[in-house]
Amino acid sequence: MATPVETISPLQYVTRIIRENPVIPLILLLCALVALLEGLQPGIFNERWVGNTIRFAIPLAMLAACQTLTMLTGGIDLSAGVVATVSAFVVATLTPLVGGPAAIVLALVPAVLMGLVNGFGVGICRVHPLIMTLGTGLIGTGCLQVYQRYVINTGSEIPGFFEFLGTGRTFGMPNALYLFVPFAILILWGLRRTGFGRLLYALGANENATRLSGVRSWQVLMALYTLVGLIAGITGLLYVGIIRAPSLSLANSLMLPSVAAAVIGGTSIFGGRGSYSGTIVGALILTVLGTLLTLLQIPEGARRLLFGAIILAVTAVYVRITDQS
Amino acid sequence: QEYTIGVSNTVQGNGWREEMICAIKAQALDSGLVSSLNIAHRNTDAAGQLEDIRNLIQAGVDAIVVNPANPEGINAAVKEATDAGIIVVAVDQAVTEPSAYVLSNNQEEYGYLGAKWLFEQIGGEGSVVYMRGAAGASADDDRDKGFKRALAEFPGVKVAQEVFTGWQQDQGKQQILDYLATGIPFDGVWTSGIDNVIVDAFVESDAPLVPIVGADNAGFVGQLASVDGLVGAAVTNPGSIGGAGVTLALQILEGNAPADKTVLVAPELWDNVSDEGKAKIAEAQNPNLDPEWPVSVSIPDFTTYTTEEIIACKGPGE
Amino acid sequence: MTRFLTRHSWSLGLFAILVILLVATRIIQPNFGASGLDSLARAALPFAFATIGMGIVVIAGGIDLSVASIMAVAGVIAALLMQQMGDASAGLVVLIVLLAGVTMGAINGLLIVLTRVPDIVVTLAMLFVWEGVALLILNAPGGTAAPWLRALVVGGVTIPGLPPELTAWLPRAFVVLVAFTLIIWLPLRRSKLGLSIYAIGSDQNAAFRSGVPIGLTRVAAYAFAGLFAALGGLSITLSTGIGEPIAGPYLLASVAAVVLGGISLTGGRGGLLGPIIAVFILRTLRLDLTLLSVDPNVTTIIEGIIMVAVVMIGGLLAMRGPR
Amino acid sequence: MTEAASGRPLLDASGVAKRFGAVVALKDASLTVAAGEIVALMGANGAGKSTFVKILTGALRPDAGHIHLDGQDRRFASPAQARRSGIMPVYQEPSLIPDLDVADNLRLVDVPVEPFRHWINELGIADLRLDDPIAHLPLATLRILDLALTLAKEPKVLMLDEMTAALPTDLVERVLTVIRAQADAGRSVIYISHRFAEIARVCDRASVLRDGVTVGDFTIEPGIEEKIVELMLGGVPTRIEASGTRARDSAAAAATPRLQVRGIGAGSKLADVSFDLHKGEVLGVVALEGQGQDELFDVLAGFRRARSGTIEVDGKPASFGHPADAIARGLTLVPGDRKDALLMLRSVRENIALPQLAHPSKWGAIPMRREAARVADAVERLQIDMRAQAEVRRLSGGNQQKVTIGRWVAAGVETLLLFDPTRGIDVRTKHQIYPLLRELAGQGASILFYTSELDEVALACDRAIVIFGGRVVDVIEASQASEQNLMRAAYGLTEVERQPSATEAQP
Ligand SMILES: Nc1ncnc2c1ncn2[C@@H]1O[C@H](COP(=O)(O)OP(=O)(O)OP(=O)(O)O)[C@@H](O)[C@H]1O
Ligand SMILES: Nc1ncnc2c1ncn2[C@@H]1O[C@H](COP(=O)(O)OP(=O)(O)OP(=O)(O)O)[C@@H](O)[C@H]1O
Ligand SMILES: [Mg+2]
Ligand SMILES: [Mg+2]
Repeated sequence: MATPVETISPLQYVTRIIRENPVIPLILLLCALVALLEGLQPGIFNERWVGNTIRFAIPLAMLAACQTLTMLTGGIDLSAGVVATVSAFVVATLTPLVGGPAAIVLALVPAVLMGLVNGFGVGICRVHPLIMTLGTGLIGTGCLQVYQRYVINTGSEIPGFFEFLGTGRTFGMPNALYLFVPFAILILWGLRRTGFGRLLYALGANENATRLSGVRSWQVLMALYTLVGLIAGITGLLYVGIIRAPSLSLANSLMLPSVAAAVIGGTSIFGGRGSYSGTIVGALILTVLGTLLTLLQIPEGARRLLFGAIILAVTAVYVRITDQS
Repeated sequence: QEYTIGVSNTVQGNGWREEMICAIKAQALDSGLVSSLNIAHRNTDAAGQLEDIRNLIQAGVDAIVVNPANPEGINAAVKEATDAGIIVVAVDQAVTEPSAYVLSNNQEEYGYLGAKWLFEQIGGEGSVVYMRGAAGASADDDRDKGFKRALAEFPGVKVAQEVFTGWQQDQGKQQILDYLATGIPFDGVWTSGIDNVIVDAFVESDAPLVPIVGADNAGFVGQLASVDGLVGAAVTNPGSIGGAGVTLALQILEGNAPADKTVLVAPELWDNVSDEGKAKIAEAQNPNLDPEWPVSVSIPDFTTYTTEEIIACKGPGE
Repeated sequence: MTRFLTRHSWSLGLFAILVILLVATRIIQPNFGASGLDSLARAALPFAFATIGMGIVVIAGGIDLSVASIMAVAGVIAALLMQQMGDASAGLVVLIVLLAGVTMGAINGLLIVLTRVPDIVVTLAMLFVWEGVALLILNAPGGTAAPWLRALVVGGVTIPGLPPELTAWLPRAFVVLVAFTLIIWLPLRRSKLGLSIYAIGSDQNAAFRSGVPIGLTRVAAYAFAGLFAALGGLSITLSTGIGEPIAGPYLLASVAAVVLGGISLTGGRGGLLGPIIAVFILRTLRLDLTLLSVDPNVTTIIEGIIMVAVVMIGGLLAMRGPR
Repeated sequence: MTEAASGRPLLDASGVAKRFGAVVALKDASLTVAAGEIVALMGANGAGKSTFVKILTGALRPDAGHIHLDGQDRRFASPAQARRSGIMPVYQEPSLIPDLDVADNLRLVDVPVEPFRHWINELGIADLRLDDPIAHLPLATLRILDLALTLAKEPKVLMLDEMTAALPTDLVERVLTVIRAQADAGRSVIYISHRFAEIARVCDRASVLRDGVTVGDFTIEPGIEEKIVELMLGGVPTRIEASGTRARDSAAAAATPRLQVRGIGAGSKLADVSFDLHKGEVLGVVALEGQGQDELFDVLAGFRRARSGTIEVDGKPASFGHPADAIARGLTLVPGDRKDALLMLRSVRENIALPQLAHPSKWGAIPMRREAARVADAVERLQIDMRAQAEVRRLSGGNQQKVTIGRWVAAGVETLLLFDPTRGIDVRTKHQIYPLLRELAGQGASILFYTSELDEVALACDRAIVIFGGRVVDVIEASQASEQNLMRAAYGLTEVERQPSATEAQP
């Protein structure tokens, strides 16, 4: 029964547009970072660099999808990095033994399994996702260590398909886009236009209300964490295709950046708010930022300090303009 | 007489360390003198290693083989161990506690040897990309000293870019691709063991290859022999030093302590330019080995196990 | 009495587990005694301080992902200053380090309050920042620690006038831990600030309406976390004798201990007794697994499983209890 | 404007404005209160009353306006500051810290125990222990604690924002008595309630807020209500009348009841409740606070399991382990607290469509058109104000309530369990809700309707069961449901009459 404001100044108009499309300022920021990079290293903004940047942003964005999806429900998946690593290591070591297709399937089994365990803990035992996924991450690492002892002499080989996705290019752009574009469309569509996507937001916004509406949250959470495990597993396969060197800690270093990408992208860590499009831009921003800092000739300490400070500044500005508090 | 030997290691999940553990197990089994191994193997810091060593003291082991987190941080526990009559052998890196035996890869020499070869290779003139390990790690710091020493000998050589890979394959690859994309020319790459992904990056992005220095990891040694146009050198840094540590510990337990408490294992350099280096590389090929594992799976005069035994990675009682 | 029991049932349960583990240790290794307890307490010290710091912010409804990095900064400051200023001024160094810890924590808190960005995000960013600061101070392990300070946390307690057999089993490190915890936490908990910390964690809106200065309280909570993290960093430097710029594995361990110890991650609930017991449980567990010479990779799995299982069982118990 | 009897105003606010994003909550609000005076702040849902109180007490910052206290211009930065100046509110939501016990809550706000105890006794809470954690106390007790806490600090100006909304009648009486005494002792009170009876009893003046503007200020006198309501609503006729038609026919009563509840017991409060709910019937539930009605609704909605007893839906036994089970059998709950029912951050559409997506078979693509049509239909039927539809939290309380009901209307309601759905809702909205209930019943729905406002029984129900001490003590037809009758029953008096022997047996 209150009256909406009738007259709107141009500034307010712009503010409103930004508020309704929070990806715009992120894209602007990305452009600014690229411009800064080009200023520091003239000529770096070329097809090859763009391709590489996208290629490395894709696995980050995929792992950050795990964070976005779980964060929408107020959760988090700290095991995603380990899951990706496990899948990557398993596929590389099994391919020489059982061939590519079988190895891919076998590599995704532990990923789904860890997702199921996470879902069981979070959905049914009501363990806090932070602690649950931390625990499964530990268990996963331990199992991987045990596993690797049995495959020391099998050598390693990346299935051709993922090598194609990871290292090939089409018109200068990385082939990883063949996997990522459908994936991103599916996630974007799924979050907006499917019942499951809506329920993720609903659970994060108010679990009690969701229960009251007849939703069995454990079903949603089980499905969610299993799905997220699968996504992390696929990310691992793609990542090992890109890096072509399986290691026992391959994707672990993507873990914290994946959380950062989701957060920079405007997903609320408390749930109920966020979008995957923001996350994708967030992943690109982090990747460009990484390049920027790598190429700056400053001490390593200063580099990390700047990395943290910039993440914080971006998120703070973003929270201001989209008025999340 | 059968002994129990404790092991303490603070980095989990990289091929080099896994090889070290397997070498320890294989050597312990092969020696026939070890009844059981007590291994503390996890990611932790010096304080955590203090805990592990003290736990091993509690377990009453006869000797401890330790890969120290850093040369000074664990002295207290090492002293406690030697005071309790336990033989302590530090492998890979030295500890400054004088009661311990040291059987160490010479990290400073590692850095120096590769850098010197690289600078000579590019004719003492030009710029190189310097890809270090993990910031703040003492092995990285030692290698840096060696690198800087070589750099001082070649005034014509500049460091075009210094980066920390954190000993992570993905970091290293992304960093070199970024640098390649800048288009700034450079003449060589020194890596701290994140090497095969660097070669891959050159090949994938069709960049002209420059001389690359890496470690004797199976993947990189394979590339040295097979990648067209690659000029490079592998500096040995055997993970099997762990096995050598077991041998040394057993010798001491049996009463054959060496005269000098410190034994430095000098690194070798195998380049694919000289005939001698080529021969070494050809001999060292092992395509079946995990690409992160160093190919030098044994150390002459110290280890007695076979390649099959280290790959089986079985210790006494397993 | 029953109220007391139900209120502290989790801590009591944990204590029972600890006792069982210690008895088991004694059975596995009949020689386990004073020196074993001593090394256990020394190993637990940095973990316990990190856990206390984490516990305070979690009670306040936040989380501090930068504890381990703050510990690293405190450790390198301590090591560097003690090297430069000499053993005699080590006491002063301790004060400086603690002050630095409080400052770092307060900066974390201020940034959270001023930017209105969620705690977990701010401290994630500050994790990198403090890590960078540590590396800028010392780019490789180095520095020293004053021997007389190092001796403070080594060995058993000796009280003049009492026969040493009576007190020798009690590790000094444990006494230091208890002393600092009691001196700082007990008065804090009973003070209005302490209540306010619980209040903002329990229901921030209600706290605001009750007149609690939310921002100030949050900054204070983080400052205390910084203080305890600095104590943790200091204790690392004292035990290793040097400063290490790379953060140790204290972040995840402290989160795990806090949760195992019965502090709710949603804030407002729990005390510090449980988490400290949880730290000792985790340390004793590692000791036992080493004594049993369990395969090290399996050790990781066991630790993970125990952590998950305990929390799961806790979750199931909570569900079967009052709704 | 009538000047207060005791002269110079103690608190004087004028021209207060506040905007949340694009919505103007307050445009030009003003209020004066003198010492010894009780002023009612009135207004429809969303008029801005709560916002005004929050501004006056420093919980929100105004965009414009002046607040004078004792003639001095004041602007409070926080509730703590306002408190120090003697302005103390009891907000609409409980302000106690759930995880602390009562004693710690007192210490947190520096309230001495003795005066607090005094007020607690005065307000009629007998069995309170200081080491009870707040989270374990019922809502009504919390409201009283809030008030007692505030009184113990001896406020100059006391502000009560719908604090009686969740209170049973007996406690309301005590509250009114206490605040009248406060005023008589020279303190000022600002009192917000949607109930005219309360306002007529204790208030001296009423200030009326409409759409964020203060539109009138009256001395309370007989007959003024009409005028206030007119101003409040801007000219909507609102004589309180029984609305809708009773559609229950005797044939339906004879058939199998939609819901047959026998001997249900749960928790410590609900002992043994039995009743039948027929198709097309609105069955009222009347009870004082804490007589087991919460547990009854929880059991029926599948939120908790019964200890004893049976439930039959359409003649077939039912047992609910989860709300989903209840919904599958057509039982749907509108809880007492909107915050329990709504996704505050999400849109009206998502809130209304939520139950449609519950089952895993519906997790796939959403039929967008069909959903839009359904939602539009529900919005239309409930006349939900859709201006702030993008986020439900921006809707006013009344509209939020409509969304919680609209969800089940859109889903096709069979048996609706309404737990005090009109709590804190203005007259106009209430009078939209009653006919809607009758209409739904007319279309064959069954409605179980707990209300804390006794006059609603006559307005909306066919019959009412009265619960006391966890048992049904009376069943009253709508025609007999005068407030007096209901009240007597609710206090368990009728039961006493029926079982004289039981009372005599007691000393
Ligand atoms: N955070 C907010 N953002 C946007 N609009 C808001 C916000 N809070 C309140 N409003 C709007 O301001 C108006 C006044 O709200 P307020 O809650 O103060 O009304 P009220 O008088 O308390 O009504 P009720 O009796 O329903 O509680 C409403 O139209 C509401 O939609
Ligand atoms: N600190 C705050 N900052 C911003 N908005 C606030 C703050 N506190 C409350 N609000 C907003 O003020 C509005 C009024 O709150 P209130 O609880 O009175 O609403 P309500 O639920 O409509 O009340 P009612 O019970 O009368 O229906 C809400 O929309 C809420 O979002
Ligand atoms: Mg209100
Ligand atoms: Mg309101």
